[in-house]
Amino acid sequence: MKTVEEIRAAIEAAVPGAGVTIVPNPGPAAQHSLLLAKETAVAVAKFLHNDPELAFDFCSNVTGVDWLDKEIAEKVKVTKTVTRTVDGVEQQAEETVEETRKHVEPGHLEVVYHLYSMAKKHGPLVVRMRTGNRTDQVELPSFTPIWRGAEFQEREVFDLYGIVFTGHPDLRRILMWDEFKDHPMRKDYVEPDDFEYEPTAHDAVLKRAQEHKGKGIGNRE
Amino acid sequence: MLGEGIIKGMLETAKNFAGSYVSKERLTTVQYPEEREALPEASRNFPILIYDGPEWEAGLRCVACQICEKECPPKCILIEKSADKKPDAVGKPQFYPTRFDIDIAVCMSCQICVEVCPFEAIKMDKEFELATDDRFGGLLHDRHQLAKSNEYYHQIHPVEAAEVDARLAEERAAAAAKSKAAAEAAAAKAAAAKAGAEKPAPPAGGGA
Amino acid sequence: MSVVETKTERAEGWNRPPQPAPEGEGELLEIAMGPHHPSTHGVFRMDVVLDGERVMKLKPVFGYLHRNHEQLGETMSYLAIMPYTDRLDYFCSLSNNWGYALAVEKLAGQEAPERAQYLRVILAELTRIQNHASSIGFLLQEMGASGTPLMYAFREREKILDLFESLTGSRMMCNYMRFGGCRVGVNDAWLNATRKVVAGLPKFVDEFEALLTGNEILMARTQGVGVLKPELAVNASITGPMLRASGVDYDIRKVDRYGIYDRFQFRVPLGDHGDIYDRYMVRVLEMRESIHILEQALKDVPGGPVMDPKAKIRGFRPKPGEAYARIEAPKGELGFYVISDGSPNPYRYRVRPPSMINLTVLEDMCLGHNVADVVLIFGSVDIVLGEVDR
Amino acid sequence: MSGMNVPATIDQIFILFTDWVAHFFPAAIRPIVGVVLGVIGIISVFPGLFALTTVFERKGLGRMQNRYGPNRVGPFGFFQPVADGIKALTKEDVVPFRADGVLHFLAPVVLLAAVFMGFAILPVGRNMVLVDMDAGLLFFFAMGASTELSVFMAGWSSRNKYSLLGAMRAVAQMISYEIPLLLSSVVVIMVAGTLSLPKIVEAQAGYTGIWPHWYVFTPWGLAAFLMFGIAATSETNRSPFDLPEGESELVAGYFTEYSGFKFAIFFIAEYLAMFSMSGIATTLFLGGWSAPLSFLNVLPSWFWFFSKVMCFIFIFIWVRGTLPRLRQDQLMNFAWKFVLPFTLLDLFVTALWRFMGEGWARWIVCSAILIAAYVAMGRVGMFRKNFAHRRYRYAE
Repeated sequence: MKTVEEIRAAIEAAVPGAGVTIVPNPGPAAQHSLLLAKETAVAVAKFLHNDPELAFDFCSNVTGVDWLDKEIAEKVKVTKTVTRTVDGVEQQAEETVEETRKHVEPGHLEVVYHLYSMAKKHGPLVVRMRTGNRTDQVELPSFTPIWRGAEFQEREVFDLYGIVFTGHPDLRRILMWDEFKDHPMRKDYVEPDDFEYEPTAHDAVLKRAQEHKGKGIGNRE
Repeated sequence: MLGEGIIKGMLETAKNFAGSYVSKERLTTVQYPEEREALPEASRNFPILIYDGPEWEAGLRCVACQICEKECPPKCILIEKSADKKPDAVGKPQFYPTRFDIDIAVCMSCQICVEVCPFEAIKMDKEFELATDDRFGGLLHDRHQLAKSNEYYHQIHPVEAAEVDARLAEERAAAAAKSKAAAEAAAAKAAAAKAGAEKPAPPAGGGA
Repeated sequence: MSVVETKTERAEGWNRPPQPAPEGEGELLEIAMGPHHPSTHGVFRMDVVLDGERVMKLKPVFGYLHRNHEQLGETMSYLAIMPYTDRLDYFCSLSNNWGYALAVEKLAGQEAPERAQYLRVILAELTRIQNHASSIGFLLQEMGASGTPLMYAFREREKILDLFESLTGSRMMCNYMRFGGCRVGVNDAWLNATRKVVAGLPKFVDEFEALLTGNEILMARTQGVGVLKPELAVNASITGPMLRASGVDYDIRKVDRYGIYDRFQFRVPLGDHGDIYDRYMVRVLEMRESIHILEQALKDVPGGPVMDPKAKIRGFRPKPGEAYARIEAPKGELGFYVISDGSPNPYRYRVRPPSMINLTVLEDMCLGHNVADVVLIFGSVDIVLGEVDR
Repeated sequence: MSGMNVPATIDQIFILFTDWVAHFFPAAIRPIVGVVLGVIGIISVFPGLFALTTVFERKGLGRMQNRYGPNRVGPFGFFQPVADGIKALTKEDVVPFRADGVLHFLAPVVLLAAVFMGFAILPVGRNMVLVDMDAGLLFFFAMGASTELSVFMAGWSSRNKYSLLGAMRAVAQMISYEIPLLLSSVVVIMVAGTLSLPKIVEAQAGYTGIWPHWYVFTPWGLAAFLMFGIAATSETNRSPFDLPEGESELVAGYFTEYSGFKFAIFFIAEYLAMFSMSGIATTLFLGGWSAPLSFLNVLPSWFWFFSKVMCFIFIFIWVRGTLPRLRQDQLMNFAWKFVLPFTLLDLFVTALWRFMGEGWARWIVCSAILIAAYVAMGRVGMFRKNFAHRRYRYAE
């Protein structure tokens, strides 16, 4: 199989302006992936599917991943002019201080496709797409029209992560019931308070048990 | 010919019908409460706590390190560590669990607690007839119910228990030698004698 | 071998296969088959629209057993997930163990020692045999055979489960494999017992085949029913015996050569029609091939440890990264995708469930057939709801 | 009476008993007393047999499946039906909210009545027939056909989709298989020349050496017997023709919505129908109450009748333990394209048999025609067209 770089070059040649970037995988598995832009993703996917040399005709796995807003704290050295009063006289001096600056990297939802080729028996090619943010820009193009195998899995990602796949023919909840509101696999999902007595409660469960203690249930002081 | 396969199949069932009267192979049912098959040694059900010596409370190997509590996937273990220390089987002062509960309604018999225990204190029992009509109390085993003697452990897992005993003896001997050496060294220095290590550090992991 | 011609273009908005038109007048009958129906393998529902007894529409509904397995995995350590994988496809806990162990080994860059590799192959193939035998039994049960084939399958399965119990301590929830090896080693007594069981298996498959393969009723019921075209099978990510029954040569044991499968001689049986009978026969023939693999593997199990001495059980923290590993589980491609952020818990833990994905084409296969066929087609997919719903 | 020898007395013991009881009553009501006693006999013997059969069936199936079957209630589990009966009686009788209550109640009653009527003409031993009708066989089939009514009543009144589907299947199946059932018994009527069942038995009474003159030992008789067996299995909804109640598809078919004792009645009726069908088959083809070998005639006639019936039951169980069930359209195809033409041909062969007179020639000719027809129809018509043995390829 071609390397990820070669595949990227092939994509760029076939789909002008595809905007594909490589996401490296630092781990020992070294399965690097391609990050598709959502505008050109369908065209790229079609190319990957149809290209006789690549022939990724089998979409093995569709995964949703939730990346929360990340607060990144950096230590920056700042040089400042400081005014001080020394012995009653104001002096100005330059001083280098270390400051921690925080900025929030916006979170996003991500969907990862693992593509293989049954005809050529190679793979996997890891392809990902990212939403704009975690709240309102959660639409991504669906690959179900290209790989039918993504049908149930994209429904599952929609169900559990809330990524809306445009172009999916039958986008409904699949594992949770239709009336369910939230998306339970998101990292900031809050479980409904369905406390059940458990004699060996720990940590989070214990906390919940203590909250319920006033209601006459719960254990361990 | 039409019906050939059907006749072949009928002969097969007839063979099994007749065979069930002569061969054990074709009548595999074990009539459970009266007949029981011996469980293999590796068989596991729910955890028990091993104690050395005759007194269960004094001999518990558990030092309330709470590793198993943390590692337990369904979080069915509840340990409360003692404030004071008590001498263990070897005579070294150790913490001990004032409370050690396992909710066997939640326990899924995965044996991870046994694997992570550095003190060979928790092992798996073979007892499976634990049904009770009390959902909470009956299925919540406290440390007294969980405590089983080393002899019992030898009964249910003879090979494994022998290995464990050998390993423990070795460690204890090493620890004793070490503390003795330390004590001698300390005595030689004429300084205040203190025991060496707080506790022995055996390698992690179950028997291989 | 046969390279399947892949469909390159599909009409826009293709969604469902063409819906058959009702014959004559009258109302269509809507039936909810399930969640408590005798042959839905657990709690599964098929919303069927019938014209007489002909299926016009079918919607699979599942999730009744959903317990958010994947999120559960994200809240606990890598090791603690292992016993939960047993509970995905509870018929094949050892294959699940292997899949997960493989993924984490890939993530952490570990290797299992030689002896452990052999053990894994032996256990996985035993699992495959018992799974295929019982899945055929269930299929026949749905065909109305009073459970006789199922009981024969269970008789053999019992022997295999006894082996599992004496090795791993549990019959079904084995929790046996670890990252970098296996939990406990085997002794010669176990290997000899396994050899004995394996030596008896061909006889069992012969008996099974004498009972079923030539049976005219079985042939009439299954041939030409629930046909799955290879193009659709590939496009819909169908894997496992179902895919091979459609004539696509794709066995991950051959393609990925994971573990030590490249050391063994075995063949991949392929069907030409893609109907229920082919699925049945492919399973039977795979059992024979598995027996063949077992015979080879049991011949020379090397000595040595079963656990990589460098592997850590407690406090296991792989470096940040991600890994996807897949194995040929008895039901199809079982994949595990793990993302690590360097903490003791995986950041993302995903199971690719073959049972669920193989259901994608359930409606396509059922349309135009009878109610009685729906039950059979569903049975021939071979699913376990524990894995579908997770 | 004193002139009778011991075997003959045992043979006629029930008749003698009835006569003895009846002679206490005035002559005018003696026939009525006799009939009442006969009815009591039937009502007590066959349900008793049913209870026994359920145990045997479960044990037999168990043995075929390498297990014991019920063995916990009473000695060897033989009190199992008692336990089952108590369970059925004490269970709540659920009637669906929107069901047609009257029909829902009547269906099992009608079914049981119709099934019991069939026993009236069954000769269970020498002189042991409740009503010796001239058109006994016709009466039997009429009663058998009326069970379809109650099956449909049950399915329709339950207001359950599964019940309805089951009822539709049942009616279609029973009507289709009634024709081959009748035609295969017509063969016997052609040879015996009577519709009265005791007379049919007597027509098969003789022996050649020790071998009996049963109709099943002739080519046409064997063919008709097999066809009758298939049709009877189908009529009684037994596996592999148990589609109306196919539990893997339709939950329980037309009696899905029945519980408690009504369900038990359906269950009883199914087994009673099985007994009466076996009884008729015994009468038509296996010489009714006569012994299989001439010197075995010392044993009473009713013993032989019930032994033969139990043999049938065993075959029913055996088949049930082995075969999966057919599909609705295949069942119909089988009825109309295989069983029916074959029974028609058998009619012709029987006629030929009568024409050709005594001798070996007719054995050879008739057998040849039937075997050729079976092979041709089976191989060409059924086998090649619908299914075939397959070969499989491997990828290395």
